[in-house]
Amino acid sequence: MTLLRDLFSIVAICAGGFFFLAGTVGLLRFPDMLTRLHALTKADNLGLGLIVLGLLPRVGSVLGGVKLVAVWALALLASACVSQVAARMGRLRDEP
Amino acid sequence: MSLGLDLLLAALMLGLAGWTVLGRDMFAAIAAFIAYGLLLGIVWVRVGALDVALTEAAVGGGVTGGLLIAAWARLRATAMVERKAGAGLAVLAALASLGVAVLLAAVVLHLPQPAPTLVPEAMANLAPTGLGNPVSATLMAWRALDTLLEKLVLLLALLGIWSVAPDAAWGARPAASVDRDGALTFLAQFLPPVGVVVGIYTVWTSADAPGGAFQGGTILAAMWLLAVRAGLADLPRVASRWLRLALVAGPAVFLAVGLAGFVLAGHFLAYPEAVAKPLIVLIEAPMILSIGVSLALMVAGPPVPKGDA
Amino acid sequence: MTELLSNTPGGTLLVFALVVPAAGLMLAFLAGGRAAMRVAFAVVAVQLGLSIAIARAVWDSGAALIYLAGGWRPPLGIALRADGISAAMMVMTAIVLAAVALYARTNFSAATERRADLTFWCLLIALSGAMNAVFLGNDLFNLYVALELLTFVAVPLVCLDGKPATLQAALRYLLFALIGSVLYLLGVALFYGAYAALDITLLRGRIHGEPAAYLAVALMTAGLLAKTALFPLHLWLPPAHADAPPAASAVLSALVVKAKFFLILRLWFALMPTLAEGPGADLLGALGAGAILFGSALALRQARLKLLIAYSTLAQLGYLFLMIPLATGPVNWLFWSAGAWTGGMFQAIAHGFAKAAMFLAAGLMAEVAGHDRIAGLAGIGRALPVATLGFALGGLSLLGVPPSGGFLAKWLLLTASIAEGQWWWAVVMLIGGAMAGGYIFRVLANTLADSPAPLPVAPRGRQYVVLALALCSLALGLLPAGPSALLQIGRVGP
Amino acid sequence: MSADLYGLCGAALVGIGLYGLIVQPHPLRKILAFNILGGGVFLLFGVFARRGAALSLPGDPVPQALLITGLVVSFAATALAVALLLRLAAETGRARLDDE
Repeated sequence: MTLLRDLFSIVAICAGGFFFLAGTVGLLRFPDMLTRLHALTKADNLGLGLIVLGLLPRVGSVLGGVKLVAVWALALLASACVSQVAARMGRLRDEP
Repeated sequence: MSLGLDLLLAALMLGLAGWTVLGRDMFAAIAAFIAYGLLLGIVWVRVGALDVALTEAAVGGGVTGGLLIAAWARLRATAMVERKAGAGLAVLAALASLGVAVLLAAVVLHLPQPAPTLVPEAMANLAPTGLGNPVSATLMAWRALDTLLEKLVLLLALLGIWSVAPDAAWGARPAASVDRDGALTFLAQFLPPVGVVVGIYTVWTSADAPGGAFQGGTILAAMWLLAVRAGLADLPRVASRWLRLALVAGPAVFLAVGLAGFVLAGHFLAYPEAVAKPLIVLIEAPMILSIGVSLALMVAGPPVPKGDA
Repeated sequence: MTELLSNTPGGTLLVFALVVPAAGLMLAFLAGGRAAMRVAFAVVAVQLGLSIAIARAVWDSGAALIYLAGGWRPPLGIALRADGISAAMMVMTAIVLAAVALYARTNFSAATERRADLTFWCLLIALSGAMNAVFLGNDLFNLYVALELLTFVAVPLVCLDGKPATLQAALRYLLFALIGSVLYLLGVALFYGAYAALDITLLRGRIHGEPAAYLAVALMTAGLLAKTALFPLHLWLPPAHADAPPAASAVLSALVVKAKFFLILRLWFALMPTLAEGPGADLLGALGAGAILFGSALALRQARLKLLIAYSTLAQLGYLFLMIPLATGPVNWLFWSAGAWTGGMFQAIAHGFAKAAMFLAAGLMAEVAGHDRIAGLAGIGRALPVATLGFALGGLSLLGVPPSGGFLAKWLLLTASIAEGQWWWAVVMLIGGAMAGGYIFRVLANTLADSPAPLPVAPRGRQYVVLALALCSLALGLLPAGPSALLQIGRVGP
Repeated sequence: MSADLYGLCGAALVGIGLYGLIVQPHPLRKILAFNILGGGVFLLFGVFARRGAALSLPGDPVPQALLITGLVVSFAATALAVALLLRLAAETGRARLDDE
């Protein structure tokens, strides 16, 4: 059981790390602002979600788990809103 | 494994610091500095300083980064010509800096083993403070005088920032750049209630766990600035009595409780053992408000004449 | 003599010397407008009384006063400590601040709240607290916070009038001050890392010549030198001091730089008393000598009065540093070492009074003449007879004419340097005195000249403030032996 | 072991910051360099706290508390420097420390 739980954590966290890496490569390699934002937010939100998922079975308390999920939810919310604002600012600058 | 992580963190920090100092583009330098602040936050966790990690994340990378980016945006309009320093000066500076770094490194590696520490004294004196977190006990009890003076530093810094305003602007509000974007409005409506809860929790929990008035106050300041940015809240006029009351409330209560210590516990800034914790909470409550308001206004900058706001 | 770190009778006074300005600052900021000025006057008056009470208590007990904040004993807690030199400097600070407040009433008292008014009065109150925090601190980190308080007071004072040149001077000053603070803090960190204590008295017992302690003191001294503007780290000082409003220049030149020098004394005599016998002390002395010659030479060449006074501050700071190589040796063993100690402190105090008087006089002269070009000051002596007399008396104290406090200071330093066989310092002091004579005489010759068109005679009120400060500087030389014995109380030696 | 590593890192950061403060002429750069230098000093403080770990504590709480105070003061200094710089730039159209 413990082995299964550890295996789940390892797989989920590694997958999360992979998405973060992919998002960062996208940020550096994609041609324009919108695609970069796309790579960054999509991949990073998924990556963070996977890491949180991987950590959940390892938290001792329910409150700890709720805090972890809240972290993910807040990150989702912030990145969605901020990338929206950033994209609009970028367009305003490019097409005056 | 963990040494590998520490090596990576240290190498990244040095690289980012080098970029901040030497990088050609100013904006990239600021971005590198913000990343440096975030990494430093992780390093604090690595060296077992969780309270510091929270402060660093809030202030070092966060508010300082925002402040510098805002400054960069305003300075872009001015001539940003960066002249290079002369080669002679650069060589001298390099030698001097290298010398200091090498001497420091040598001293750090030869400090006494086992390291001197105040942990035993701290643990022996923790009970009378009514707190479980020795960092909070240091700030609020053993070295409360430092903390009180630091609050005055904050007040003076804000007064100093206001004092560079043009004469005509006195009494008016700081400039607020408003961005009425739908998504931002939504964020500014949804997040502040959550942020206020988190901020107050950060202070409340600091009695026994990492956290504190400064970390909590920073979160409140961020929430306020977010609402201002979205056009949902106004910055106050610097002449406002309410504003000034909010700014001095924290240090004033701190000072009053400190003076009450003469009567209650026989010393300035001492708390009677039975009510130490309630008294510290009494100080911290207005302190979150004062810190949050001062930080937000320090980032907002000096007041501007009415027409320019 | 080892001191016990526990509360002494009268120690509570030390708390009030910090609490009164802290409460005053908050009250003035809250009330704003003219009320801020009234609060400032109340604070300045109370501080004058408190500092005299502290000096009396030190004198009566013959030992340092100590107060443990919160009752917590160092190394965990913070101790406040007032010895003879703290008490003397506190009294000088309180007198100068009171005089400056009286002088500034005319400039900063509009009926409705103005930017410069509120800032000035709040900063004046804060300065009183910050100076006392430096004089009373016995904990290296507490002193760091006090130093930062001073920085945040001094920088806005420099650019109080908001002109671009003063903003630039303030920014440059701030950057210098920040380098200084961060180097000081680095030294504090090293001390903690090596000894897990920050209290000066505790550390003195634990330091036995470890490299960490030497590096720490070197870094802290370098930082403080940048903040004191000792030659060759002086570049920020003249523009910062000369372009501020006269009341601000007076406190910056008379008080703020002294606080940093005071900390250097703490490091070199209270923290590591063996240092002053080593080559480092001679280096500091040499820098001081350089400052005397260089500052005086530049003061001679200035066309503007306030710049001349600012450069003379550079030179006079140099004399302070001469006391470091001279005041060595076991306390009370070599009488000339005690003499050099007294002389140095007399110099700090006499210069404080004299320089405040001169800057305030220069402010009045600029108000009457509309400028402060020395060549155009003819007729000022007639328009401002009392202030010109104050300026002249302050100047005489600077050049060390008997019976002024400056004379006593320089005489004591001179005898000590000859008695200890370090005659070269005496040569520098004599040359510096002659140069000071040159620049003071140049100003007086111009102000006393007849002007073609007589200037209006100015009201006397503020001129008497200038004269009173100059007389304080003068009276220091006439006092009986009491003060010099006060300065030795609580002094520690190797 | 890792405390020594971060100690060396802190020493190097002090060197980098000091170099930037002396060499970079632009005030905003100087402010950045001051913060790098401050970070190095704070890191050394943190390392000394870590070395003092004892009993059940991961580090000595006293230097950790000093660090928090130091961070606050350093932020206040940065904010004041930025305000001065922006006002100077608004008045003169330039952001320089020297006249020319």
